[in-house]
Amino acid sequence: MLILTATGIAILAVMALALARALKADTVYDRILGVNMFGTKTSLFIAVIGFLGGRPDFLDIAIVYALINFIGMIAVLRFFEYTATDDALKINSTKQEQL
Amino acid sequence: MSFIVDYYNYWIVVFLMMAGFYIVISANNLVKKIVGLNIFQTSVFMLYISIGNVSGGSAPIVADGITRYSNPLPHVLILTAIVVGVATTSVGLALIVRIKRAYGTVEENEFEDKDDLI
Amino acid sequence: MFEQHSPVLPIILPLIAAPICILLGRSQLAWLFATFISALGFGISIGLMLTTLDQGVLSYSLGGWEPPWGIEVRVDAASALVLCVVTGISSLVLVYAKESIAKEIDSSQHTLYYTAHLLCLAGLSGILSTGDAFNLFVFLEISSLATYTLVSLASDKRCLTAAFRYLIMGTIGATFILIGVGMMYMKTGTLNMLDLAARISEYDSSRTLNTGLAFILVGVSIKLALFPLHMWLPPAYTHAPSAVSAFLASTATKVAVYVMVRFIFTIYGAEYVFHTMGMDTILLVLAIVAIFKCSFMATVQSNVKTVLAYSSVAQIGYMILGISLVSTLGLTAGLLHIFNHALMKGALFMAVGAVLLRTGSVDIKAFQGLGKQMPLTMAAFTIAGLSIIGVPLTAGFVSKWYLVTAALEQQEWTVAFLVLAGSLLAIIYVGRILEAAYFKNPAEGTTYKEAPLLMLIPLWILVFANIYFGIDTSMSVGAADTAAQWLTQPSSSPATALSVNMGGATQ
Amino acid sequence: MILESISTILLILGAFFSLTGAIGLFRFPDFFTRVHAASVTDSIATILIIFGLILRTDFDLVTVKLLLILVFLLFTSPTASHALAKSARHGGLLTLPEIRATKKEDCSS
Amino acid sequence: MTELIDLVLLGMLAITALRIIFLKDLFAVVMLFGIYSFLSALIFVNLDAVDVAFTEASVGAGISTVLMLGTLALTGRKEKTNNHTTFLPLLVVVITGAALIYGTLDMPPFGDPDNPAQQHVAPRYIQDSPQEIGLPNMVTSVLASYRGFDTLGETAVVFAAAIGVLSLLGLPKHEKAAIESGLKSHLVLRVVAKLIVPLTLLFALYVQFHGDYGPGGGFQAGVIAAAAIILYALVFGLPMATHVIQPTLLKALAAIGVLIYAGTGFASFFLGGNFLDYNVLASDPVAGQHIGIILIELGVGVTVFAAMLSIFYAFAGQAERANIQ
Repeated sequence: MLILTATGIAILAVMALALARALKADTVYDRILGVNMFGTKTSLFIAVIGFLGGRPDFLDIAIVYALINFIGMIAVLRFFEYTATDDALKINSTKQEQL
Repeated sequence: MSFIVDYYNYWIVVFLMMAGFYIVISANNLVKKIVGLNIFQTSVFMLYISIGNVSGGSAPIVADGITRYSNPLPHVLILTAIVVGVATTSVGLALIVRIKRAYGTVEENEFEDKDDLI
Repeated sequence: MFEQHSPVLPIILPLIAAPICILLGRSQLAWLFATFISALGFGISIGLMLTTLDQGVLSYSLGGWEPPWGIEVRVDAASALVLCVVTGISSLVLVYAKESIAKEIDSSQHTLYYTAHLLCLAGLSGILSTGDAFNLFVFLEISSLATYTLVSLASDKRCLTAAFRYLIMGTIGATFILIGVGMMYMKTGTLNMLDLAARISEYDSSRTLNTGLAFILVGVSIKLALFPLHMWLPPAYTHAPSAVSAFLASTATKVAVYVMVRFIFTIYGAEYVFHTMGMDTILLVLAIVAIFKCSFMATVQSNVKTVLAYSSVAQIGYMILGISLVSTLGLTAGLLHIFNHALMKGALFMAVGAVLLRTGSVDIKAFQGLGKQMPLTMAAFTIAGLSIIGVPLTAGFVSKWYLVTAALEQQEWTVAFLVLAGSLLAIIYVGRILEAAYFKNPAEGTTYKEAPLLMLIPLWILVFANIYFGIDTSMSVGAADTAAQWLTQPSSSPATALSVNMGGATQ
Repeated sequence: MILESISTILLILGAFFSLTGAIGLFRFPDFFTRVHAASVTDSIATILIIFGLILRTDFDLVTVKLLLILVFLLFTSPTASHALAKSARHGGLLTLPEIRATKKEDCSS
Repeated sequence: MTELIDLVLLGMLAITALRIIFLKDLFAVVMLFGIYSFLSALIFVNLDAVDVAFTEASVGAGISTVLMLGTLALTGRKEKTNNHTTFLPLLVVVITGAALIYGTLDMPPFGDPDNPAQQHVAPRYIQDSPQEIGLPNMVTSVLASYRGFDTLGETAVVFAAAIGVLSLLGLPKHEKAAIESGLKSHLVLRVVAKLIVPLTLLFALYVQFHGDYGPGGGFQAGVIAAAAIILYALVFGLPMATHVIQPTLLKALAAIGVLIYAGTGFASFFLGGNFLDYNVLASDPVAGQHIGIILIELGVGVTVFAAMLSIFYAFAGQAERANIQ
């Protein structure tokens, strides 16, 4: 039980970090990366709290999370096919200036 | 102290609702308004689910060895409300697409200048 | 065998007819079918009203689950009265719509128009007959979503922004109602209206219940376009297709007024709302400001549809005024005005739609000289306009009369005076249009034909109704009076349970 | 008992890898290295944690569902990372060494 | 533990909401909204509302986000800085918030089993529904039977939304000779998608029919099935998807779903019960309930699948058209 709690807290911490990345990202790709990591960790977290609450039969929700996260990612990528990616060039040049 | 333990959930939910409400009424961009509307509604859903929660309870699906279940009624109501929410969102977004095509902008102040929106 | 199910039929008939319309595909068929269903609903509603007045409140438990566990459909005199208005206007508008939308809506979307109209009708009927607070929210949203669609069907691009604004405001209103219902549920543990009433009366005053009521009232006020929250209404009614304006102006806001009455009188009880919370003064002030501000706005518009839209907001002020007088007579006046205003606004918007069809414009300039060119349409417009002003022998006079009497009964001399003064403004805004129609010459070389018969018939039916209910008031006043009595003294309403399981079939 | 201790070890390792990945999200210098840190640890942490949980089940439907989640995540997460990195590359985002190189070219020219 | 997780998640939600207020990049706003939706679904799981979490995750984070992204592709990414005064909205929000806080001060404590909400109507659902309806999932029992009329309304709402979107945007024309679309260059993605799509459809079927026993039901299943086709359309392009499931078929399906639901209600008319009374559908009431619930869940599933997918088609069709020009 204790170890499950510890794992849960660790995953929650990772979620918080991923969220921080998504909230405060310097490139849009970083933001997507944070969101993606957040999504996968969320489905793990649901699996863990299923065990913590003693009702592990609700894992269906974790599956839905994984699935929806994937679809969301693809939709985001499709979005980038449409809109110009001048972000990347801008980021390259700001990075250049920093160096 | 028990006062805070009793109510913290409601207070944060109220804060979230108001954040969403603020976005709806202050945002200039129509898409952002819709996002705000969604945040507002989702937070109201949380209020309902908080009402139905029973501490020490379990999800309202019968299982062996569980004696206390959370209240299923708010869950049912919110299932319906979520569907209503997504229906409104999709119609709103469709309107935005048409507005963009007709006016060339989705910024509220821009087409209000252009057009005699009473 | 359908008699025992009659309370639920006005809701589910249009609800099931809407998808059938889509499957029918052809717009002619869809029109015939939708009109038939709507007329059927009207017939059932009249039957319901007669039964209710005769035998008392009809209750029908859906799924056979007794309330408060299941959802109850509950038809009393007030719901039956407004139900008759809604289904009746809907049938007339559908007849009218065929010619009207031919020009205003793209032909590929006619079937969608009829479907959305039926969905809206189903939603409105559901709001009127349900006895469950959350179920009311669901039907409110069905009708609202259909309404946004209907408004946005017009070919003018401004209908899009109008519909969007309506959508945002309407959804905020609905969400407020949802918050309010949640707070009521939190304190009482039930959603059935009667059960809520019983349990709320156990509390003297509760902060949560007060807040819940405040949110519900604000939410409903948005839906019914009470004065400071009315900004969505004028653009929506102006830019919607004429048939839609006629339908919405005479039904949607009325239903919202009904919802407000329901929450105030049935659920919370007049005592709680008016004495404990002191809502009557707020409503009274807002109603009077609405009457004057919006009547004034109506006098300065050049678009006739906008004039009528502002006039609607002002007329809603009269209804709220009746409610806020806190008396049976006041409530009677309010309900009566719901009925009468539907007749006149429906007729006015239909007449304007006919003008739009022929002249292609609804600017006040387009009306110049129409008195001679479209005599039937303009005669109808004139009579309905006189009714709005409140000239004797029209329906409008009756409701104004009752309002003034109710105000005098409460010794509210100023209110009575203000009601009369508001009518003066109505004379101005109606008069301007009539002046253009009868005393100005048409622009040179323009001749317009009279409106098609299919539009004139429903228009004139409404006009005759305006005159009929202005002379023979026994039916409308009788129903409104019974409804008001049942609402203010819930114990006086006889109840009949219409349930198969309980063996209580009425026959 | 043995199963449980193995499960404990797996869960601890999984949690550890998740945390390292999350830290890598902040500490690495450019986007491509960050993707690398995130996606690799994501996969290994998922495998470890799911297997840690599987050892705690009674090997019934729950186990199957857990395996399904594992399959799902193992397919989708690396794919998404791959597609993301590819998009970034396609969009013109450069790695740090490349930026340095172009910088040098700029200076020399 | 529940309270602790609740608090942490609520904190994350608050930060996300605040960030959304100030962000001008709408693309980021929509992504953060996806996170917001995910987080609230987590809260629902944590507060035992598994069915709600299921729906919120698939609808809020899935469908809504995809539709919002589709809209952004057509309307542009950046919110322009506005010169509106922010004072008035702030005032309105503060007053509303203050009213709500005032309302909370009299509320029953969070999570207390003696709250009025837990006392009056709910105990019957919890204690008697497993016998009266015969299903372990009380949410399904209440949703489909006790409050089946609400759910009929909900189905009508979805149908109305589909009608609204179709009238506004129209369905994409079914063209075989389509332009290049889809994520052509992502080979790995295309292979994985081919694996995932059938798996997801299978999962949707499971959710549809397992909803009586676990979290899930017609609504969730419809959304997941639609999500599978949406994934297909995203990866392989809209024309491929419309080739598999034609838009006109979807329109008919959306109508048929509502008819299945309402038809079940009418069936109980003719068998002598009240509208939506499933007891009369079979000789044994519990068996009747079961038949009724399966039928109406099917109706819900069909309508939701068709409506969600046709809404997506309408948006994607617009995006595709904009892309050609």
